[in-house]
Amino acid sequence: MAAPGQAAAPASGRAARIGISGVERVYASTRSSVTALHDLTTEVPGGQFLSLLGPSGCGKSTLLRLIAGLEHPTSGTIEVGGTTVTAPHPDLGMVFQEDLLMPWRTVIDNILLQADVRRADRKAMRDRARELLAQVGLEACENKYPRELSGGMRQRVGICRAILHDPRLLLMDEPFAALDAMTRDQMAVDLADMAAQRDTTVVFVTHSISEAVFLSDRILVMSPRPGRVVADITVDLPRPRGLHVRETPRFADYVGQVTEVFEDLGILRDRRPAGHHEGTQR
Amino acid sequence: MAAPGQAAAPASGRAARIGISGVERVYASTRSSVTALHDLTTEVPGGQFLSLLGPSGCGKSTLLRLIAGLEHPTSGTIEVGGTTVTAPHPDLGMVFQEDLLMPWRTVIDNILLQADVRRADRKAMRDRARELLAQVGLEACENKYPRELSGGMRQRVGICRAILHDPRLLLMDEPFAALDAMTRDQMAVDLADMAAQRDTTVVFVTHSISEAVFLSDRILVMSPRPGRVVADITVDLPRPRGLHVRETPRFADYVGQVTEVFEDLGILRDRRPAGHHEGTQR
Amino acid sequence: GTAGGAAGTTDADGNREVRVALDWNSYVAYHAPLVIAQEKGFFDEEGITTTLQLTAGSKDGVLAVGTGKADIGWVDLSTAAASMMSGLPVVSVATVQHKNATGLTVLEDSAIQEPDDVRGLRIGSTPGGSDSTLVPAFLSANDIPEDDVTIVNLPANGKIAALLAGKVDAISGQGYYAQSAIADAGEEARTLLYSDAGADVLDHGFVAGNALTDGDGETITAFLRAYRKGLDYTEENQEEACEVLAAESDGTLTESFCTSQLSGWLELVPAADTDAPWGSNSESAWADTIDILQTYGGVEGDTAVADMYTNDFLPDGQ
Amino acid sequence: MSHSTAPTGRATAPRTGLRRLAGAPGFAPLVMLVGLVAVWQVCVRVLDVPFYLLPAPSDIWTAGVDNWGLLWSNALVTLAETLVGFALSAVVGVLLAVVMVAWPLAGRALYPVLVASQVIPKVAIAPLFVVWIGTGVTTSSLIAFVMAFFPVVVNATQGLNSVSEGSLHLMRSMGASQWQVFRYLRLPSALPFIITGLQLAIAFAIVGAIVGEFVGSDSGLGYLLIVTQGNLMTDTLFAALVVLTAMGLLLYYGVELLGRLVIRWK
Amino acid sequence: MSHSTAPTGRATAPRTGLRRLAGAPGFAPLVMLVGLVAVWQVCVRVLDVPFYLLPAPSDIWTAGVDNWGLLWSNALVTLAETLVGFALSAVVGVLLAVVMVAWPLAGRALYPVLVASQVIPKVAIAPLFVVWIGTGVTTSSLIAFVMAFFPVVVNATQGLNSVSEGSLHLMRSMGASQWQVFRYLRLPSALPFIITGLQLAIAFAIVGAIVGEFVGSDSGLGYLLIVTQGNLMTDTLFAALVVLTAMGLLLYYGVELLGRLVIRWK
Ligand SMILES: Nc1ncnc2c1ncn2[C@@H]1O[C@H](COP(=O)(O)OP(=O)(O)OP(=O)(O)O)[C@@H](O)[C@H]1O
Ligand SMILES: Nc1ncnc2c1ncn2[C@@H]1O[C@H](COP(=O)(O)OP(=O)(O)OP(=O)(O)O)[C@@H](O)[C@H]1O
Ligand SMILES: [Mg+2]
Ligand SMILES: [Mg+2]
Repeated sequence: MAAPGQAAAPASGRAARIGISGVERVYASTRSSVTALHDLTTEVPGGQFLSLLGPSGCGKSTLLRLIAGLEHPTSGTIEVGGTTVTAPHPDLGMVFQEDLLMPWRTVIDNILLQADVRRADRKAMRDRARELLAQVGLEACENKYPRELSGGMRQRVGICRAILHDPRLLLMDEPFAALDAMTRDQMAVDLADMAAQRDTTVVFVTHSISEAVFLSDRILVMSPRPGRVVADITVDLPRPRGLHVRETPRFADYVGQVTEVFEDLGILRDRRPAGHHEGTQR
Repeated sequence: MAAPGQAAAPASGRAARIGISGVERVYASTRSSVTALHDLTTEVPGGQFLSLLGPSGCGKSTLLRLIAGLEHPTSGTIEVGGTTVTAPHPDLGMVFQEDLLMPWRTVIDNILLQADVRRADRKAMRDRARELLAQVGLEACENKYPRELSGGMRQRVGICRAILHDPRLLLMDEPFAALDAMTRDQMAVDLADMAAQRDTTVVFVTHSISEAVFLSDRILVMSPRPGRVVADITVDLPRPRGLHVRETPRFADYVGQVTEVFEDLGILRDRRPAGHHEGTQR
Repeated sequence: GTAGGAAGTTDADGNREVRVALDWNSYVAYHAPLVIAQEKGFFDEEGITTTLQLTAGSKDGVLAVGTGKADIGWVDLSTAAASMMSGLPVVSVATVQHKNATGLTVLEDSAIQEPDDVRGLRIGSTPGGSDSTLVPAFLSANDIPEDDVTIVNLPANGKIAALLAGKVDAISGQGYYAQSAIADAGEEARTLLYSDAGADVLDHGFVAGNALTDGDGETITAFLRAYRKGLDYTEENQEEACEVLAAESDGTLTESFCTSQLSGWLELVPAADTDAPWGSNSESAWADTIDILQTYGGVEGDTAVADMYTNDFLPDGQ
Repeated sequence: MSHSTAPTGRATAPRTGLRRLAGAPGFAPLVMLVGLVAVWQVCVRVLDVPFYLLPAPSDIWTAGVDNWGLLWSNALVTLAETLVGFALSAVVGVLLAVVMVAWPLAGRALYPVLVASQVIPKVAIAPLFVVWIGTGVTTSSLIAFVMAFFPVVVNATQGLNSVSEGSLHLMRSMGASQWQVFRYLRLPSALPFIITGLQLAIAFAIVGAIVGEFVGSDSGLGYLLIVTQGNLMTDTLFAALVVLTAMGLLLYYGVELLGRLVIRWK
Repeated sequence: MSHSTAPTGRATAPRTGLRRLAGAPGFAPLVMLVGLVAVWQVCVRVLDVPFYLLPAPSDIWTAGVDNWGLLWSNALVTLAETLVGFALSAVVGVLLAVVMVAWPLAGRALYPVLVASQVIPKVAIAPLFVVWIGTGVTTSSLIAFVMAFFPVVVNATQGLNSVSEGSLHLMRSMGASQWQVFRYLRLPSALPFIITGLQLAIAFAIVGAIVGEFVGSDSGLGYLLIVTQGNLMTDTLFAALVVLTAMGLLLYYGVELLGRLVIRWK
């Protein structure tokens, strides 16, 4: 809690602005070195909902860890709320790609870990944790241990833990990957709601283009090896958005726009010269 | 290798038929007991591509583990190739929901674990493993350790490991969950190909309805608490299918059909009585 | 030759080979006569070749002889007596040290002058050792109730430090050893021997196994004769003896420590003019020892005293 | 879980009463014990092993019954010393591990001292103990502690370091202080390791207490061993060893049970 | 990884030469050592600690130099015994753990015997050793082995059982035999645990070798300790303890290094 970044963080209730300039991240080992991110520069205004899209291995999780202050850029700087990031932002909530639940804590205690670490009132927080659990459909699992849960259930617990304290900066790494379409939609609606109401800056990694369009104010599409931004698309759909927005032509437009960028990127390997899959050439 | 199930397995090259009858799976602990599956009966003909769809926690992974012989039903029986399952089928390939890579093995050695355990020719298998790695776009990662990979990369390694030995029975638990749309599409095409060519029975868990329709001969939709089958839909689209099939009206029909079943199931919690999300009521 | 032992074997020169078990795992001053007898060729003169085996203590030395791993043992005879009581097949063939060396050692300026003075004092003693058996025997012989003293159990190597540090008023153990050690630390001490205060038990001598006693008695006699020469030579040339012993010891024994102990020990070896022949086992000494062991040491067994020793092989005859 | 319902269990015939008995946790060690004792008794009798070397179990039994009061009162002393030394070693061992993981520099500086404390034979420095601490219960507990804390330190250190980088990221993302990382992540992760260390520690604490009693004491099983050894009361000596072993087993399984109670989530 | 680039490292001034030196792995223990020795020397001189209790480091140094040949040759004996006992304990310890994990029933039957082998003081049954095995190097190696194998067993058992249910499912889905599960999953998972066990084992093997030399031997550092103690060569005794400690540290860090070489994937 006594992290260097804390003192300088703005005390107001406004969501944090993120500034990324010339960021490079190289993973070096004795055998090889991988440039996960190369010369990345962008700015995320406070309160924006930003989605990161891009092929597997393009550096999305890496960028999230850099913004969180869990890793540091090899070169370049990252600012959150006007201060260079040296440690996690004091008002950060983060959903990791793996669930990272503590096997020795029950579901509710896993969520309350956030409260324990932040020395928040455990009793009030317990009520809120129960509320969140109900919201994600896990009210019956409060006292189970993680090993008794299915993959999607664990992921939902991880989401509850990340938002328990109403963070001003929310970083989410494929939070809905293990959820079915319906649950996913509902949670997306709730998340959009929450972000708008609480004035939270959200950086959201997903592999679903339509989810990205539905949720975001802005979408960054990244390309791999080394990771860089190949498209920066502002999604100008009115808010609040209901799921019906997905049936509008403008929504389809955005989806098409992003899909095109993806297709221009080329897919993960050269297509077979000629095959029976006529469709793949489209 | 000397598992009881082995001797009785049919020696021919035909894919294995799966028979599930009256299967119940209860997870009992001192504190509570959960009925993960209730009175499940169905039959999967040899060579069929079956997808399991259903909300998170409805017992999909449990069913896969039962078919694999990794767990045993509380009551009822499961047969594979005419024999009651007591141990994993000798020609099984399985992709787990978690990646389960061995941290002490490099990527290629993780794939070759399948060859090592099956005492297959390591040299020939190494060539095949390289081929598979190239097919999933990881040719450059052969000698990396799992901790150096992104989530999606790890998942792809897990897929290569499961299919290295051309299994006749392939069980896949959300294998593409951490992959981007493009990679996912391409791998789906490859998988459909493989299954058709090699006469493999596939049980495939996914959360993507369109992916299920695209890949499957048949789709089971499951409902939770306790898990049971609520819809059994045969997908009668011509094979081989290219990605273009997704633009056909029949495809959309099937997607609509499955979506409807899902909506009839009800979503994960009661809708809020009245809100600004007009869309959610649709 | 006899079966079951190497006692009858002879080496290239036609010498009989005798394996001698010693009572400690390094050379101590009282080993000097044996080493001198080797060095000066006294054994050769008798037609025997000796090899000295170090062991972890008298008990192990006796055990080595009893189990046929050695032919003759240089050991504390009271320890040997206890082993014989529990059935170990060895007998004593000579008592060398007639006066028991154990006693209460006090610093020179201590008030303790006679047995009665120990009332109310703290005595350091090592449990399990022969000194711990003698403490109650000594107290009883002098009509001192055991409750009148405080016995402080101390490890062997902690006793002297404890005495010097004033943690105890007296320590029970080998007198000449304690005196040398205390002298080494720059203090002076004196010893009240238990053997002078009514509690006497046997001390060092030789034991042999039945391989020798049953068929090769003359080897024992020859051995003892040679040892006697070594003892005499040592007595007259203490400096030289320690020089030889220290050299043999590979640097584990200093000459000065050897000399200071050797003179102390030699005082306990009987003068040449005693009535009985040199090396005699005395019936009464053995009976007293067994009595004390049974009364104060908890030793049990039914071996007859007469079966524990023999004077048949003494060099000077009867 | 799947293990307990493994195919072999299903394929075999239903378990008879005898089979169920054989599966009871105490059965195997009991059979082993009875077997060992029987073999021992027969060997001693048939090979005519001399009494002073190895008494027969029946002799030991008799001696044990005859000297029960002696054995019992001395066992209690050793037990108390062991428990004090063990408790100390648990607390100090875990604390040292925490310090060494939190400040690696301190760890590197301390390690040589810890290793030295292990390899230096306690018997060799007995005079120091005697003069500075005196003899008796305190010394025994202290030696028990010195012999027992090292496995706790080493295992606890491994446990505290066994956390994944991901979990550390999670804790740091919450703004956890180093202390909180310890409390909420490292310590719980280390618990199974600490339990293993404690299992070793309890065994070594007993050895330490005995050694301490060797060094200077007038009670305890170690004292009894020394005395009976010196007086060649071999049967009583072995009876004391049997009591010691029983105590060791009891304490060892006690710690294991404690571990199972503490680690409930598995 | 993120630790090495932690904010504190960035925020502080650039590291000077002195600071880099202070960070070198050998620096902290060296400072500690020099500090300890200095304090010791001063204390002994100022408090006038008697020589027979605790000689000053300078005296020990002199004795060490004077008796270097003696110390060196005896240290080699102890080293050899330790290494033999350690090697045995490593092999037997891991094998026992494997057996006990593969056949839990055998494990339950064996455990009491193993615990007994730990708590029974070797000194108490030394006569048995001496009579059956003889004195000298073999006995010492054997006692070293007995004292060292237990931590290997306990830690290896924990390691072999540390695999997740998921990984077991994976292995079984491939049709792995129990042996293959061991070879490809359990053993690699157990390696870090085994290394920890070996670190403890090497320390205890040294103690065991020394105890063995106490019981009956005419060479080795343990023998030297006993003899110098009896013959009041206190300075040489402490020199032997110093050599012993140095040997312990060397071996301990050797095992640690071995561990780092074997576990490359972290
Ligand atoms: N700890 C690490 N050590 C070495 N290389 C790493 C490490 N973490 C990530 N990388 C590499 O950095 C690149 C980006 O990884 P990252 O996890 O950010 O990808 P991602 O976009 O999140 O992919 P996915 O969608 O599959 O999760 C990859 O090539 C990966 O191999
Ligand atoms: N080992 C276990 N112990 C107790 N309960 C379990 C266990 N494994 C699964 N369950 C319960 O069984 C039910 C089904 O779990 P399962 O993992 O099969 O779901 P799933 O359909 O795969 O879900 P998801 O899509 O989230 O992966 C859940 O309610 C879960 O809590
Ligand atoms: Mg990622
Ligand atoms: Mg699942």
